[in-house]
Amino acid sequence: MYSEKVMDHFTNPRNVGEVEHANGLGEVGNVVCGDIMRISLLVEDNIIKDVKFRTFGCAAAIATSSMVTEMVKGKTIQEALEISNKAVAEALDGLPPVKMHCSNLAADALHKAIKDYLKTA
Amino acid sequence: MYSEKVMDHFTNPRNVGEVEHANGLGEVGNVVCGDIMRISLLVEDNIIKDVKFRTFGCAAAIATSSMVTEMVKGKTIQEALEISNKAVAEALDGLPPVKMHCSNLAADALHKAIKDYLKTA
Amino acid sequence: MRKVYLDHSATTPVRREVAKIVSEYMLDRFGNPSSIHSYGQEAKTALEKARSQVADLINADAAEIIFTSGGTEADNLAIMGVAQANATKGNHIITSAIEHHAVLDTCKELEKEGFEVTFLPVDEDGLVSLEDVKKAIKQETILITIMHANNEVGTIEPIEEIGKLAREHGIIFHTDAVQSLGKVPIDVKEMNIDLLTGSGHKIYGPKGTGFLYVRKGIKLKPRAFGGEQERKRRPGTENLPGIVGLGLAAELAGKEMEEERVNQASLRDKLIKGLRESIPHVRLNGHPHQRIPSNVNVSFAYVEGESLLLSLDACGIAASSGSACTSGTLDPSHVLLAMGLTHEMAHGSVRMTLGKDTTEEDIQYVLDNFPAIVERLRMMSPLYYQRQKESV
Amino acid sequence: MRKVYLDHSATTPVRREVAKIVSEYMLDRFGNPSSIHSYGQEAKTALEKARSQVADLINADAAEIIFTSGGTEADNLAIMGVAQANATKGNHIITSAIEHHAVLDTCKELEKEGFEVTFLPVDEDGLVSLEDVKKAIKQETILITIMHANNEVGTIEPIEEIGKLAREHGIIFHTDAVQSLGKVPIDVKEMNIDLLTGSGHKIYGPKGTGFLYVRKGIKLKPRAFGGEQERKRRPGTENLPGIVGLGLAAELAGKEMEEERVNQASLRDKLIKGLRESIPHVRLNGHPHQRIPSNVNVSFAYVEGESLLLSLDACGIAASSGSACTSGTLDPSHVLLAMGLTHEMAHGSVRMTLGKDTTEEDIQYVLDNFPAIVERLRMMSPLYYQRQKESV
Ligand SMILES: Cc1ncc(COP(=O)(O)O)c(C=O)c1O
Ligand SMILES: Cc1ncc(COP(=O)(O)O)c(C=O)c1O
Repeated sequence: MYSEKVMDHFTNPRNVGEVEHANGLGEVGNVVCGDIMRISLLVEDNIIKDVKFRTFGCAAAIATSSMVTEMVKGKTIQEALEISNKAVAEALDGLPPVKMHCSNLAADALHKAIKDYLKTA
Repeated sequence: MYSEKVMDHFTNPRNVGEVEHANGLGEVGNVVCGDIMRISLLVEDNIIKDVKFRTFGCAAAIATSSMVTEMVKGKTIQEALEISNKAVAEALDGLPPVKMHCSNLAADALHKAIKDYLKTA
Repeated sequence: MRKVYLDHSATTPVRREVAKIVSEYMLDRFGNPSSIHSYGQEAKTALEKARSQVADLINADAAEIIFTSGGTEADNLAIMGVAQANATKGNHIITSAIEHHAVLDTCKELEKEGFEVTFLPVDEDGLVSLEDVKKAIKQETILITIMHANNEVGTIEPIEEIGKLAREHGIIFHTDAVQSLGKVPIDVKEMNIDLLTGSGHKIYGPKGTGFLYVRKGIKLKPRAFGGEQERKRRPGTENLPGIVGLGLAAELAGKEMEEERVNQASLRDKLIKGLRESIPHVRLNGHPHQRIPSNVNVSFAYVEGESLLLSLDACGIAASSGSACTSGTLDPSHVLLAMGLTHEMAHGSVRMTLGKDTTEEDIQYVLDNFPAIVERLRMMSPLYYQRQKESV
Repeated sequence: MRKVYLDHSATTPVRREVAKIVSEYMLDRFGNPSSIHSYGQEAKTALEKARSQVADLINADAAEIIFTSGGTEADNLAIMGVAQANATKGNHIITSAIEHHAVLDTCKELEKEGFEVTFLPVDEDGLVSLEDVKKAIKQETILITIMHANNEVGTIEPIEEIGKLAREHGIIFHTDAVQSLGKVPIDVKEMNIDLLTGSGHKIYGPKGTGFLYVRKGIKLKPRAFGGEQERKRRPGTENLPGIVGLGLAAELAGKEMEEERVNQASLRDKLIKGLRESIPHVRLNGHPHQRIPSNVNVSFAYVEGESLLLSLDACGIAASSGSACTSGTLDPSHVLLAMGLTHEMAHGSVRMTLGKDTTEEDIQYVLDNFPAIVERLRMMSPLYYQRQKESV
């Protein structure tokens, strides 16, 4: 069902937790549909210095969250904003079709966290 | 499907052929429904001295024809007229339900032969 | 790694004795029961023997058993067949909100055809109330279809009483007994059952086999056309190896039922107790004791079912979940929601269904591994994090 | 006593390789393809492999194959499914008078529902004429269903041309290929086939398996409700061991087709020739050469089919007949009557269908025993007696 990369990120998720002294926070999803993703960031000089996630959801939700944190660490916020849910799925060698629309929201959570940072910065 | 007795009478039918100098002949059935039975008799002093059959039809048709000839040989014509299709089937330890109404006509052929004898006698 | 299969309500392995006889009928005794030669007659005899074996398990007469390709087909045949054959008498059907989709979706299809369907609610244990059934009955009611045991939570419905009620009102009563067959005693005569669905692959029989019991005299419109088989009510060359296997599986299930009932219930209770003791925030779903002996259904707050399943699978443990994520839909189990669970708890449900080969060691293995899995996922969960923060 | 099974059109033994894999999937790889754990995923993979194996045999895409419980179910699904999904476009269906009952009776059921059905006649060889099809087409025609090879007489219909005609008129074309599958090449793309029925137990696969090919884009209303399997077009837990067996049987049938075609056709011709030479008053039924390689259908004047079959069976030879007496109805084979045979000749028909294990010795054994059997029955026959008398 899932690619090896998805299973890897599900089994060994990177960057789980909360960034200390985070200056950006994003949460998407809700308990009705079964996926909630929360991403916290520390941005310094326009660069994402640190990023962590917590996710309630299926393997796809956890893997995309983990993957997105890997993809953006050290990137500028402009670069991070260009990352789409689709790009995250591709980085994981794809997701099953049913998962594409319902559990693939990690980029949205990231963007929300960045916007949160931009609003308060 | 068939009782052992049916298979016995089908495999080793008794009294196949035509009675020489027959004085009674009966034929029932038609080619459309797939069963034709022909019985010839020699009646002397009210007794069925000899009886033979020819049958075009399924195993049940052949077995009932064979059985009916056995049942009436040496009997009076009154006794023979009392033999029903049902009695023939019972003497064969029964027939499959579908065969009861379509291939179980040997007694009819016999009765027709007797009536033919009575008419000409 | 140890392999622990705890998904016997999804499907069971075929038992050796059954697989052996299926093979024999595939290879050597392969005749078509409709043929009049010796191969065919041998097949016909075997077919009728299997019919008796199945009938005996539920105290029916052999002539009242129609073989089908499974439980889904039998449910469809029962409901559509009765509705269409009795449409002149009325157009109202009563069922429950927690039926299997084979019943629910068939009822919904009948709604499109102009039938009216009442979907009865259930209480928090998953029980249909007799009062609700009584209130739902009206002049136009032609069919009541309520399952015997629920496939997700294992709750056993009061079908004997519902059957009695139906009989008193002259209404036909069907029950989907796919999950109870061979696990708890069934007597169609005592229980006032007019039609009953069973499935082979849930009782260590072959997949692709099932049956519908139809009480003598009940009118049923066939769903398929084209052959004399099963008295024209289910045409098509019979799946004889499968049917012979189903017959044997039914016979053996009957013989072993009492022993299995005791064994599995004891392992089940050990599993429930162990999970409750070692993991906080667990809820047992389904009726506390009016449930089939094989079913454990628990919800873990703050975590999602598919993640749990995949983590269990990584430990060699096979289970299932009422999470929406396991079915590709957005809503979690209609059964758990009908029982009043929150979406979160419904998403976090895990069903473990025991079988005749489940051992004490299997259960211990599950109990040894489960807490860490839940803990790991909870550490990742924003819901759990929030709760921890709030309770500080 | 030698046993010679010549009823392969009724059913075939499951081949060893297939029985072996079926057993494996019953005992060890028993998962439910809907489950997300490893047992389930393994099952899902096997299911999709079988789908490709079946698709390859007829040059379809895997996604175009719906697994069913047999040919009868597939025929019902095709005809009812297309009719009901396209009822707004028209209500006219064209079929032939010699279809299998799974097609004929389904069409007759649709007549009751308000559809109009044209049953095309056939010529004395059992062929449908392209002209007749053309003439029958009208504005309201939504479906043409004509079988590929006839199950009784083996005649192969001109379905490629019929398919072309249907395509030109924008009419959906279904063919029942139960008797041709694996025996003669089928290419659904080249042959303009929109839907095609196949059955497992006719190609050395398991009973209780079959499939419907549905070309991408063809609308089909399901016949059963209640699960996501087969993209909701055929719900119910998949008969995975059976399906895996069907897949392998299809693959092997494809590989061996050419060789079997030559072998069986040569044995068939030997049998026909031998019977003709040793028994007077014999008629070959079906097309002299446009017929499947396995089919011999002959009528013996003056004798009835069931008697012949039972006499053959007593010699260890298994065959079938179009006699009414073998089916419990009063009319003999609708196929033979449609071809213009008299009732007598129809009653006196015997079908012998060869298989991949049929040997030269088997055929010789039949030829050695057949004349005496016919002779014995003719001596008992009043029709033969009359003829002898008349010809004196
Ligand atoms: C309660 C219930 N009804 C019906 C079915 C369907 O049976 P089958 O899988 O044999 O089609 C199932 C099995 O999934 C079930 O659990
Ligand atoms: C031409 C034809 N169509 C349909 C069927 C029905 O197939 P099944 O026996 O798999 O239901 C048969 C077999 O009897 C057949 O010969």
